[in-house]
Order: sequence, then C-alpha cells, then structure tokens
Amino acid sequence: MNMTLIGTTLAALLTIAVYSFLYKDNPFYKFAEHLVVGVSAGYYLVIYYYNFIDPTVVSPVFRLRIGGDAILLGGVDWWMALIPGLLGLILYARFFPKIGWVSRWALGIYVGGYSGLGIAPVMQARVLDQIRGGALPVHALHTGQGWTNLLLVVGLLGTLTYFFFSLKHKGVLGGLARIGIVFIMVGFGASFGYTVMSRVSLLIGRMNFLLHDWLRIV
Amino acid sequence: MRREIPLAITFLAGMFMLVDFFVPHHRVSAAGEELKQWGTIVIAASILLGIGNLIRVHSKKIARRQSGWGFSLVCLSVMAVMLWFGMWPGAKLGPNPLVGSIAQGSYFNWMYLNMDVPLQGTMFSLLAFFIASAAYRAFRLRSPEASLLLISAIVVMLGRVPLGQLLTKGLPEKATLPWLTEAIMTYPNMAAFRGILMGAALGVMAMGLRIILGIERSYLGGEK
Amino acid sequence: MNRLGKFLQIDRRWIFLAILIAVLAPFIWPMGLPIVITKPVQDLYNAVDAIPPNGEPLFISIDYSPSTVPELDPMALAILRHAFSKDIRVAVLTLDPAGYGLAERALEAVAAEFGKERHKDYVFLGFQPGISAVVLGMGINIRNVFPEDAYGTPLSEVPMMEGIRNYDQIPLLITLSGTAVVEAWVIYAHQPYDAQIGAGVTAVMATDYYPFLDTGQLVGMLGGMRGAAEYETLIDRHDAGVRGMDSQSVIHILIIVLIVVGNIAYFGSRKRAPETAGGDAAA
Amino acid sequence: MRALLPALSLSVSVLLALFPPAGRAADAPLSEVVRETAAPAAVTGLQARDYLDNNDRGDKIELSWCLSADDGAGALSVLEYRVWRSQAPDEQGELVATLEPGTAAHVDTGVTPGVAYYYRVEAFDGALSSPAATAGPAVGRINLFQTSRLPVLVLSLAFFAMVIWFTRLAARGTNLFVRRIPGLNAVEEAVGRATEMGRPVLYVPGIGEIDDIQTIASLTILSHVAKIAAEYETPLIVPTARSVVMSAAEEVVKEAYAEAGHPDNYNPDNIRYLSDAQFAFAGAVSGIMMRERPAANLYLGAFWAESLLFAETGFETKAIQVAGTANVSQLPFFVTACDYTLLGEELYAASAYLSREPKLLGGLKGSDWMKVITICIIVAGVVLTALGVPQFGRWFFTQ
Repeated sequence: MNMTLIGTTLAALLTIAVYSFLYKDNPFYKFAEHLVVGVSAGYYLVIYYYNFIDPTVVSPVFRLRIGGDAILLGGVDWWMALIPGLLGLILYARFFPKIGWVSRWALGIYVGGYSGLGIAPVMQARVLDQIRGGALPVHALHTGQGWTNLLLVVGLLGTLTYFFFSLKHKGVLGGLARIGIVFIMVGFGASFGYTVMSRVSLLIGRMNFLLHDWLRIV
Repeated sequence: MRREIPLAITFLAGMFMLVDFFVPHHRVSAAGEELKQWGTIVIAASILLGIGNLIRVHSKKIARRQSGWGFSLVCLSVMAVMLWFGMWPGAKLGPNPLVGSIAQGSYFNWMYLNMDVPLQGTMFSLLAFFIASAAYRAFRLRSPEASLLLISAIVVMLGRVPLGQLLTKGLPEKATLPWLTEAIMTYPNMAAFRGILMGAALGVMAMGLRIILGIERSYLGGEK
Repeated sequence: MNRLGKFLQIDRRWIFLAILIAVLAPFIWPMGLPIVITKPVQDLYNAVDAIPPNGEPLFISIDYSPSTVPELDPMALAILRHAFSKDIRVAVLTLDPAGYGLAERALEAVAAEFGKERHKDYVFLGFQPGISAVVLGMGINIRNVFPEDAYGTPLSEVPMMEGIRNYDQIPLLITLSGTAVVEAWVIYAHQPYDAQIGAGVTAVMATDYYPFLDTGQLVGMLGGMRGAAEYETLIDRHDAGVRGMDSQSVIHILIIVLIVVGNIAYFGSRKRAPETAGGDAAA
Repeated sequence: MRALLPALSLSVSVLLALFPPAGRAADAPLSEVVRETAAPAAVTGLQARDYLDNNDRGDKIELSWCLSADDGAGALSVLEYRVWRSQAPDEQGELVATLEPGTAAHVDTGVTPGVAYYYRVEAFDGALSSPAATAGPAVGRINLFQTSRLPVLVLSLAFFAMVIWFTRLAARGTNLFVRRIPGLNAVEEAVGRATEMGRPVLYVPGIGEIDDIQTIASLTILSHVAKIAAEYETPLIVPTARSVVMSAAEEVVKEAYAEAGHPDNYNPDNIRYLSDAQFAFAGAVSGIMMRERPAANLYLGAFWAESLLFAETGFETKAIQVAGTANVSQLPFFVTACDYTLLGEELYAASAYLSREPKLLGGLKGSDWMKVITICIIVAGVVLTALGVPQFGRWFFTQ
C-alpha cells in the first residue's frame, strides 16, 4: 500500500460517507461534516500564513531582509509593513471592552476602501458598457438582425422597468414590466437548465472518481 | 469620537479609491495599491477571529459532554493536525520535508487532496439529487410565467446534451434544439440578465456611496 | 387524498435512487453520443491556438476550489494539454486560496505528460489574496504582485518570464472559476488594460457571462463539463469530460420526465381534490 | 584553395580588430565576419516624445523613425531593430525592445514618470549592427485626469447627486413611495411561527465577504429580525462563512437584543463561524437544520450553489423558508423551493424598507431614477443609430 492508494481509498470512503446523508442523517455523515470543517479551517490558516501574513508582515518586520524589504509593496520600508500588521491586530481589540471600538478602524479602511474601489469600475463595466451593448440599431426591420435587436432592446427596457420601485406597475409601465417578467422568467429557465447541467456534472465527476480512479472498473 | 473616527476613516479610504480610478498619476495608483494591500491584510488577519469562535463553540461542547461532542473533537484535532503538518518549523530541515511544508507530496498537501477536495466536491454533488427532487415536487405550471421558466429550462437541458441534439437531428437548422438553446441564451436570457446586471450595479453603487458617506453603518454594529 | 396525490408524496429517496442508477448505467454501458462544438468554445480554442510557440506565455488562473473540481479540472487539463502539445509556454496562478493545491496538481501532471521543463516551458506563480488588488497590480507589473514563483525563485531568474511585464506581453489569460472572479478579471484587467480574457466557468455561471461574450469583454468561454467535453473533442484527447456526457444526457432526460410526471400527478390530483393545492412558492 | 580561406579570415579578423566597424560586437563569430564586412544602414529621423493620449500613467514614451535603407533589401537585409534606453546621452543603456523589420515606431511602456530618457535605435542584420541613431531627452508626463473615463465620471456624479438629494428629502420627512415588495411581511410571520412552535430561527447572511453589498444589506435586515426574535424570546442562530461577517453579526445581534430590552437573552454561542470553505459551510448548516430543527429559515444575502442545498434540506425539516439574493443564477432555486423570495434588487429595497429608516430609501430612489436615465439613454442611442449618428457608441467607449 502506498500513500497514493491509501489516499484514494480514504477519499472514496469519505465520498460514500457523504452520500449516506441522502438516506438519512447518520454518524458517518456527521463525521465527514466535522472533518471537512476542521481540515479546511487548518488549510485556510496555513495558506493565508504562507502566502500573505509571512511575506507582507512577518518577513519585512522580523527578518529585515537586507535591501529586499520592498518586494511586495513597491519601495516600502519595513516600518510601513507594521501599519497593516497593526490594523490586523486591532481587529482583536473587540475582546477588550474598553478599547473595543478601535477595531472599527480596521473595518473602516477595508469596507470604505472596497466600497470606493467598486463604484467607478462597476459603473463602467456593468452600466456604460452594457448601455453600449444594449442600444442596438433596430431600424433595419427588413432584416432578421433588426428584429432580433428589437427583441433585445425591448427585453432590456422591460427588465429595467420591472425593477423600478417608485411607481405602481400600471398602464404602460405595467405593460413594460410584464414584458420584463417574461424575459426574466425565460432567462431564469435557461439559468435553471444550465444549473442542472452543472450539478449533474459534479455528480458525474464524483462517480468518475469512484469508478475510474478508485475501483478502476471503467 | 468612537463613532466619528471610523466613519472618517471609511470616508477617506472610500473617496481615495474612487478618485484613484480617474487619476492615472503613478503616485496615486501606488498609494491605492498600498491601501488595497492593507485591506486584504486586515481580512487575512481576521481569519483567526473565526477560528477562535470555532474553537470556543466546539471546546465548550466537548467540556460539557453535549451530544455529538465526539464529532467536535474530530473537528478540532484534525485542524490541529493540519496546522502541525503545515507549519511545524522544526521539521523544515532537509531537502524534501513531509512536515512543515505545503508543497506537493507533503502530508499537508496529502490531507488536503484526499480529504478536503473529495469531501467538498461530494457535498456539492449532493445537489444533483436535490435538484431532481425539487424538479419533481416544486416545478409546476402554475402560472404563465412559471410555464415559461419550465419550457425554457427543458429546451436548454435538452439542447445542451448529445441525446437531446439527436432528437431533432433531421429538422431544419432553426428548429433544432441546439439552435433554440443558443437563441434563448443570446436573446431573452441576455436581455434579461443585462437588465438585472445594470439594476444590481446601481444598487451596489448606491450602497457604496451610502457607506462612504456614513449613512449606512450597520456593519460597524448598530447605532451607538 | 386520491391515488395521484399519494404518488406526488412518494419518499424522495426513490428519486435519489433513480438518479444514482441514471448516472452509473452509462459508465458501464457507454453510448458514445456525438458532441457538437459551440461557438464560445471554438473561439477560446482558436485564441489559444493562435499563440506563437515558445514565445509570450499563456496565463491560466486556476480560480476554483475543491467543490467545483469535477467541472473545471477537465477544462484545466484540456487547455494545458492543448498548450503544451503546441509548445506554448504557460504561467499558472491562482486567486483562490483553495486553488493552490489544485493548480499545482493539474500543471505538474500535464507538464510531466509532455516532458516540459519548469521555468523554461512553464511556471507556477502560486496564490496571492485580494482578488482585485492582484488583477490590477498585474496591469502595472507582474513582479509587484508575484515577486517570486510559488517555490521562491525570483521571477527575474525565471527565463521564460524575461520581458513579460504586464498584460501587454500576455497574449491571453484564461480564468477557470465557479465564482464571480471572472468578472473581476473583466473589470480590472480587460477594462483598464485591454487584456484579452478567456473564461472557463461552471455551467451555472455561464448564463451570467453571456452578455460579456457579446461585448467582446471575454474572447471565448467554456461552460461546464460540456464545455470541457467540447474542448477535449477539439484537441482529440478524450478524458473525464467526454466520458461523462452520456450520463449527462440520461439524467437530463430523467429530470424532464420527473417534471412532467410531477405536473401530471399534481394537476390530476387537483382536479378531483382541489383542497390539496398548496401555493408553496411566490414567483 | 583550402589553405587560402583560413588565411583570408585571419587577415580580415586582424584588420577588423584594428579598425572595428561601428557598433559591431567585438566577439562576433569569425565565419560571419567573413561573410559580411559592412553593417546595415542606420535608421534616420529618430524622435522620442511623451506618449500622447492623455490617459497614461506617464509610464510611456513614444518613438518613431524612418526605416534603415537596408530594410528588406539585399544581403544586408535588416533582421531586427534594437531599441536601447538610458538616462545619460552617451550611455548604451538597457535593451528595451527588439522589433521586426518594417517597424518604424514603438511605445516604450516601462519608463518611470518624470525621468528624462535617451534612446538609441540600431538596425541589426544578424551579425552586425548599424550605427545607432539617438534621440532624447524625453520625459513621460503624468496626467492628472484620465479623459477617456469622463463618461464614467459624469454618470457617476449624476447618480451621486440623485442619491444624496433623495436621502436629504427623506431625512426631512418627505414620504417617498416604494411599491409593495411581495414576501417582505413573511419575514415577521416566519419568526412568529417559530415562536409558536417553540423552535429556533435560522438566519444565514450568505457566504459573501463584508465588502459585498448584499452582505451589508443582509446585516441591516438581521438587525430587524434579531429585534423581533428578542421580543418573542425565540433563539436566533446565525451561522457565517466569514470571520469579519461573524464579528459584525455579533455586534448587530447583541445590539438588537439590548434595544429590545432583553440583553440577557443574547447567546454568543448562537452566532457561529463555521468555515470559509463553501461546502464545508453548507454541510455544517445542513447539519444544524437536521439537528437543531429551526422552524423558520431565512436566507438573505449573497448565495451561490449552496442555495438549493439549504432550501431542500429546509424543506425536508418542514421549516418555513424566506430567501433573498441578488445572485441571479440562484434565484430559480429559491423561487421554486422556498415559500417567499426577494428577487435581486428587492433585497436592497427590503433592507431600506425594513429598517424603517427613511434615509436608506434615498439610495433606492436614486437607483430608480438612474434607471430612468439609463432607459432614456438607451432609447436615445437606438434612435440616434437609426438616424445614422455613430458618435453615440463612441462616447460610451471608455477605457
């Protein structure tokens, strides 16, 4: 027995333990469930340490690599690496009621920074570019392209109207919103079809593992 | 002050990142990079908060011998083993360490590939079964809208697999299931998703602005 | 309650059993149904095929985690095989912490298959957290975000990375993901730096990204195991993707049958006993 | 004859060593020296200047020149052009580009803004280089505004103005109409039912990080739900997949219990971090449903594939289920498997609506009127393209 074979067998047994949940909740499933929580917690902790905390904080601050401090942050001295390290630390201030409020500073930097970061690119990629993609020429109705473009434009306007909350959906607005919901439902259907595909693929993948990689009968 | 300082920090960080998008000056982008780096370090450091909670809840269970405490023991000990295999510094000596390394072939990597990967993949694949039972009990032609959803779902499900493609093989191209599937994806689906994408984008931006301006502050924990 | 109504309430474990049989049977008795190539897959294949051999490297970002391995691993293997068979250099990175081991496994396996040499034909850059920060950072200089490869070799000492500075020297970047990471590549790499982005996504995410194909924000896309099967057909090397397609057909038909039977039973039972009609969902 | 060749090459090499042709590398192989004795003609008219599209980060310098006279002609045919960059006029500097024959322009993208650079361009025929043409100094100028992004700025500012205006309007007490959102009342109803049955309420705020807007909207709703649960004295279980979300949820729930006047009923063990890994989390939440049997399951926030796993397991435990997410791909499942579903943006609207804080309505109203503007722009675009005005699309092309 080598490590690979033991590993594959272990993986196969765990796979079967999870599937036993389909019959009913049982100790094998509970074991697998707690195992995966433990393994992945350990995994994340280690990966984050090696790939992030170590190169950006620990190494620059504690090891003072000669001339090489600046590897990640483009010309930053070791003491600059202290700031994010401190920000990370003050998250834990919440365990000390007296200074607990300090932990909000770190959240402020993170949430504020990423909120600001998101605004303009989202406006660009999801609004401007999609306006450009959505305003299609519909005048050439004697061609097939004209009609399909019209379909796209009407569907887009209808969907936008459906998500308009400020007025009751009556009259023209109601009509457009109604067209919108038709498009949304067809879209959801397509999405459902694809999701079925996706989930079935996952099952097939696991079966392929059991039959091909483990038992080697196909 | 407890309230104002975090709000001021949020405002400054948010405005800076917003301005950064429009200003190509290299010093601005460098500072922006730095700020982003800080943000991600905060998140990376936060993982211990969660692990701490996990340890607290499970060790309480074990200490009180609550039902299922044995499973809690499994959870905590496996985590400890992962940390030992992954980070034990004394074992880093030698050319190809099995402990204290995360490279391919190490114990850490072995546990990841043979426990984490199959378990998560299998839990995900349970969905194939649940989809089938949901399809049987919940997908009803209750309304015209629901019917549309079902019909387009069935067309896509057939149009994307070889067997479905065989069903309409002899027909003219525009009546075949693959063509219909492509048509659904390219027209109604795209129009609807584009609309939803734009709407959701506005929601995201409005919320972002509210956060920067300090109107939305629930994430900081209540009002006091 | 009448007979049809009872039929509606069967133990769902019978349905689970039917699914299990439907997935297993085609593995044992394969049908070998033909696979038609769709345009987004052909586009991505062409984009990879157009990269000159032994030149600027194809970047592959393995942005998936263990849970989506069955759909995305076959794609990674097929694309890597395509690239290595044409002597295209490959740089692999990951933005998902859980993708580290998976990326390494796929890359090393295919590289060994084709006898490729690390740092000359391929390089594994490893993982960096902070998705948008990494994607944007690569637009300025890859070395800012990946100063060294996953094993600690500085990029300046990796021969194949010589002169590769930012997206201007990357002919194509393919992200394989089951999450919204694809959008981050579009927003932070394609928009500001005009990087050419291709995607391999789970089937469920494919609907979300169709609008991006139309606007050219993505050059091509593989959707789900089916996309992998098409790519495997294009490079003429059948593996897990093609092997699974028969089961896929059978289960789809089974689910459609379940929907139809469920509806017949529901409306049949309702006609005779309207009180069993329960509006259980709001649209 | 056979002896003549080495002798000839020897004499040539001696001559070359004494009188080296310009630009020739001193260690060029002997055999090539024999074949060629003259370098290709130099390029002419080399110019170097700041790259002018007003959008760059000042890290680009544009070069242009006239092709070497030997480009594409005869035995001295140019194989490549070599571009060197230095910071002093008489230095060779660093090789920054090798270009194919026929190229007469290049954009050097690797410069530091504000630094003066000198460039040398040589034509190379495989063995010998032409004399270098030089140019400089050129400075990459930093631009303070990326003009190609002006449309983004204009639309963003218009949007901000509307959001702020509506927020102020709401703060002054103006009644802003928002259409009824089906399924919103169901949230309170669900908590009520759990109380009747004496079983807990499960609230899953999604698996998004705290910077995901859906997570923040969900925390606002959580605060509302926690207040009801506190009043009804019903246990509230909140499993989370992100550490920061967990600590934020702790704050939100603790505070809601305090506001409802039951601070002692707050149980920190019910706000649980389970796992960052998607399906480890999903499996553990299913476990909670099977073992602790909550009577009401609320899934509000950013969900991905785990949505159906929750909804189906919850159905099996006969819980009343309310879901809401802006992740469109998951909506079909929530819609079919849950009792009530908030569609897409309704999630944001719900957070504004439920918190009973009129200020939050400003964002919703702003988005609404931005949608009207968007619709107008699309219609205008369609009309303009129909009239044959192509500028429309160009204006929206941003980089």
